[in-house]
Amino acid sequence: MGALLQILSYGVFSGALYGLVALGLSLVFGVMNYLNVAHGALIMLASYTVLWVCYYLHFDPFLSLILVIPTFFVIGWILFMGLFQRLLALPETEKLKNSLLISFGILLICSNAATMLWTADERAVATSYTGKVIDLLGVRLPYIGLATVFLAIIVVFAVHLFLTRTYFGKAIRAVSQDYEAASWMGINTSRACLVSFAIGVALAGFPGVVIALQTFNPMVSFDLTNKALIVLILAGVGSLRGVLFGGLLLGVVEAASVFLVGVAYREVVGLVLFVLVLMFRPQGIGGRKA
Amino acid sequence: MKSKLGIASFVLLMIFAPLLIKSEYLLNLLILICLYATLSHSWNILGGYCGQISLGHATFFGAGALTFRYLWLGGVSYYLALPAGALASLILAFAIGFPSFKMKGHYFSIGTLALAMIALITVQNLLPGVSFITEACLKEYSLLTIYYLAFGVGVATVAAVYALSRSKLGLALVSVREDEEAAEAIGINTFKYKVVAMSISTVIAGFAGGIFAFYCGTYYHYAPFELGWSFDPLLIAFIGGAGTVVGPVVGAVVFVLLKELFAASLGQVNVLIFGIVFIVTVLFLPKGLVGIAGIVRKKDRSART
Amino acid sequence: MLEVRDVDVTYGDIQALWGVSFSVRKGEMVALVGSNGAGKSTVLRTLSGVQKPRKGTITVEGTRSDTVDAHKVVELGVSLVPEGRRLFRDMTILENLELGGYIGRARKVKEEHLEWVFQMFPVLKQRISQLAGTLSGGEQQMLAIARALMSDPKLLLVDELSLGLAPIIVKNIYKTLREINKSRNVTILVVEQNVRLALEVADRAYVIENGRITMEGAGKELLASEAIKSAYLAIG
Amino acid sequence: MKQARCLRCLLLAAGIAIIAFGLVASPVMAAAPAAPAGIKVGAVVALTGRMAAGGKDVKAGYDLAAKDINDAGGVMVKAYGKRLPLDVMIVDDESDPVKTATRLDKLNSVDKVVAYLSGFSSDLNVVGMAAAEKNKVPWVGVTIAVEAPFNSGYKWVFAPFSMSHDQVKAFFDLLDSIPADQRPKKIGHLELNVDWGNECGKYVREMAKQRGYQIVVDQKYAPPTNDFASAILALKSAGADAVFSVPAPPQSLTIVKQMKELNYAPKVTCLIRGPDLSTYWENMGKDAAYIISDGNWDESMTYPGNKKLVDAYKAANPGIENIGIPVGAGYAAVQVLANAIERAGTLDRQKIRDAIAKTDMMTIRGPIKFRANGTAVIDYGLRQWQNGKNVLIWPPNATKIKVILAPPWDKR
Repeated sequence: MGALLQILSYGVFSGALYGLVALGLSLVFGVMNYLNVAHGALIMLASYTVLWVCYYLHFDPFLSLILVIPTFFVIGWILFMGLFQRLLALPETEKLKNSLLISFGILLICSNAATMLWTADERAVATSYTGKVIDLLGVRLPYIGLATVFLAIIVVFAVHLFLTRTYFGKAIRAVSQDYEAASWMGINTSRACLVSFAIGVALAGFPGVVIALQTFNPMVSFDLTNKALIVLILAGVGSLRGVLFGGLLLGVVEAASVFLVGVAYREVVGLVLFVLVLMFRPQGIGGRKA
Repeated sequence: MKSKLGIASFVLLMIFAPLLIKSEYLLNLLILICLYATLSHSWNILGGYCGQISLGHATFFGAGALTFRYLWLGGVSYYLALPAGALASLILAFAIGFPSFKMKGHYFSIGTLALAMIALITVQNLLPGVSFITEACLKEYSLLTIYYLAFGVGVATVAAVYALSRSKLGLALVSVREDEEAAEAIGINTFKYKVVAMSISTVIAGFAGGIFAFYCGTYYHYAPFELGWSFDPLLIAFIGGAGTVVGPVVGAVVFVLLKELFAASLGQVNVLIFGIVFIVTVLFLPKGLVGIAGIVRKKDRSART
Repeated sequence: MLEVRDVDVTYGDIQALWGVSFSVRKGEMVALVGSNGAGKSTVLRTLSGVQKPRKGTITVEGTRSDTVDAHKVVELGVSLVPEGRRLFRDMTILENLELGGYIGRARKVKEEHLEWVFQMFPVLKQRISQLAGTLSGGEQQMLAIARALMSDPKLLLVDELSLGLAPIIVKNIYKTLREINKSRNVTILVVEQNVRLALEVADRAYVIENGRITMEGAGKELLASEAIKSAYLAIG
Repeated sequence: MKQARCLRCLLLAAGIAIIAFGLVASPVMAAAPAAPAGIKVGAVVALTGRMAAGGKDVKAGYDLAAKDINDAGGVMVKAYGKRLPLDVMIVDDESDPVKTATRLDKLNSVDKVVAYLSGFSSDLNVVGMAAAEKNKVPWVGVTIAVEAPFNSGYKWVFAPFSMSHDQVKAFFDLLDSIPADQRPKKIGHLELNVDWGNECGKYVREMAKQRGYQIVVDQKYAPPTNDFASAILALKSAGADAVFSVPAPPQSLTIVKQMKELNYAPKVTCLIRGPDLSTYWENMGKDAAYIISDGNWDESMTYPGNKKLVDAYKAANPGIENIGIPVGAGYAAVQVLANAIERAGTLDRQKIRDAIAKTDMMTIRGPIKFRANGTAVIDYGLRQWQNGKNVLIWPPNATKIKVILAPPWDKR
């Protein structure tokens, strides 16, 4: 029983991370129907940035977010202006396909550039609280895992508040539902897309910190994008609260699968779940039918 | 008539090429060009013509390689093992490929990617070891044989795609690509055509996989299942021109030669350059490099009239 | 108030409007009528800024509106009630209204405007936090009008509001529009397929056929004309 | 028709380009001089891509060895009656096995090398070995840890490197050397499900039986695994006090982190891959302490010439604290090859191959002899992270430092 709870608790921690990983992707996909598969690469770059800030400025990794988030907001801004803006006018399917292809190119470039700049060596940020735990009735909960869960809840909640409580957030949602009607409201739609893309990229900073505290290398980009896609589908496209749910579901299912299929096929369980959902409930487990 | 002559002379030229160049290294490059052109065309039929962007072609490539390998190392002749690999690939398509059409549009893309990853992990788990070329098979191994096989399969593939592009079937595939709902509305059984495209595509991928397994003396069993074998044909098709007969061939030539030229002098930068070339192509050359020729010709024609 | 001069609009190779010119004076309620596909909605899309004319000019109170982005047109005081309502279905009534009053100057008077539209459409107030997608057709149309009014427009463009609604509801909505026109001095341009209805309420009307304005006159006058009767009113 | 014309033009252009490329390249091949200016040795090494870090180390080892040999006048080749310099040609394969094969073929057919040196990592080296066998070029390789290729009848491949058997044996020798009252008796084995991991697993089970250790946990895991909670809980509840595994580098971090989180501290933790990287301590902080890992070669080894190599490397790469294992291993491989060529007295590939097979010499990483299958009889070292330094603790004839048993986490 204790072992089961212990293992599931790790599932919750990685699930919260998966939720964070998918958040930016989901926002961008929901608002402008861009499938930004480069998101995993951006998270990987964020991890290196965290590493830098920690190494050179001796910041705590979580504190480094005050630099990392704005940096990635700017990166997102530049990427959108340079590459993605010109896709806005395309019809839906073209838009999706081209965004997928372009971001795929970015994924390749980023992971190879990172290998060039920092080698393929494994990296991690060591802190005084790495490995420290709270013992709760025999179940040991690592600080970093708990911090991940809190971070996920706070960030998802904050994004949710931003989208539902501010004028600009509502404008972004309006754009995601009806691009043209939004412009009739006086909303500068391309600007709303620009800002939400930049926010989506900035959100890569949060999982970036968690990954930096665990372990990473340039090739994690692909893995992270995969996880993000799985969560995106589990959550239901564009559902931000669903992202947290989908992430946790994936994390717990992966952890529990150890009992069912053994460690070797752990990753397969999540993927099979993903394919089944894609085939039978493409709107997501929680999503409504369009 | 003239064009037939041109193609015939090209084929003859390529048949005698190994005698002319007499370099194992260049023969290697030619084999790679044929291999990539074949694989890329396999992707092109499904992705370029039918509009179903598969990110899971490695699965079918791998299935072909795996089957070929087992038969060939088990003593079956390569010319029997090669079609057997293609058949295995087709069977796999029936098992997992067609159900994946339940997923539409981008769901199909990411769904096939997931399937490819499942296949990769499964093969890694079941066959963690290396597939060694045996001494007996090594005797049968000759670059020249492989070249003619690869070239033959490549020419057959291009010919098949050419025939397809001019057939009713090709038209139906394009209509599925352009607007699936509209195609359905005018009575095209889109599922049927997608299945046909997938079948042809996987058979060709299986052949390509067999050639890889023949060509690569020794490798890890999972090597042909690696995701690169899904991404490379897509990159090649888009750079050359997806949905065209010539595009993947041009793409493969550019892909292999550029990589060869850059790899020596530029190292890792060559992958960056490739990524940038790819993005630029997607953004500005929706028809790929072949599109440039098209634009030039169009301008040419309008200037004349 | 609104001056449309010699406007051509094309979609790709297809020309939809040919030298369209008309004007709406301050405080008027003007109807643009015509059959399906005559180009009515194209006129409104062009006026709202999402479609750019290939030729010609559009001015709102002396300011060119055809050269600015769609979202800037709203700031010139032009607001659209689009065909098919185009509500933000997954957002609440209140949020839809807030988005209607998105532009800077409208945000300052949000409360006052909310009170005004709720007074006009009390049913909206009762369902303030209900999702727009769950409303009935008539309620959705009311919400669409209310949303357009939230930006405090000088000119309200109304596209095909009768589509898919029961006649009695349409009549009531037109009555409300007329009131808005009179009491708040909002200039209104309605585009309508239901020619009789439109001509009955409007001060003046234009008839559009195959992308060209073919007739104009006072609403009552046109209603009486033989050409209109035979073409649109199916009498005789 | 139009398309057909386009097709024809492009195909023709492609064909001509390829042929032209061939014609340009062919004079290069024809220009092989009768009396060689140097001894051409080829290596295809991953200098870019995911294996690049290790590949650069291998290359550094080759380059330093060639420089030392050439500074001393080169290799004496009796057939020409003079010393010839060693010309090590290194080509990148982008960590892509297909390119490994093609570029080795190029080194063979265009450059006419007399022998191959290996690249980096088992994945790429197995491909290289088949190419060597096919082209009948002697292959001397390092950074290959699987024995299986050597048991498939290949005649041209030799690895002066220690493999799964040596690694497991060293682990048990190390355990045997611990005083009986402190010696771990219960072994936990986490088997990475790749060929190398499987081979190690086989030896772990065999040797544990022979030497009287009990295996209390024996679990397989796949290369992408990133959560070891269930395995560690199993180890903990079974009371395993020594752990052996050959994880991938990311896993070598995750396993130890989760051990700490789950408060499991076996006396001996031996993770053959991952902790040997110089970044391990940076990544883990003091949690890396007591972890035992690969010591195939170490800077502190006292064999002749090793200090010279270490000094030369440090002079060329100032600021580097830990030198990667492939540097030393690569250096030794060139030593073996040069020695064999000298004994062969000719540049004939067959004769060089036979000379390699008869190798019995001292290198910077100790004495080396080859078995009939091409694997080496060689000392295998283990290292342990002690006070922020990765120090050699095995074999006892190469180091004086002893293994330290890990205390529980709360006593660190």
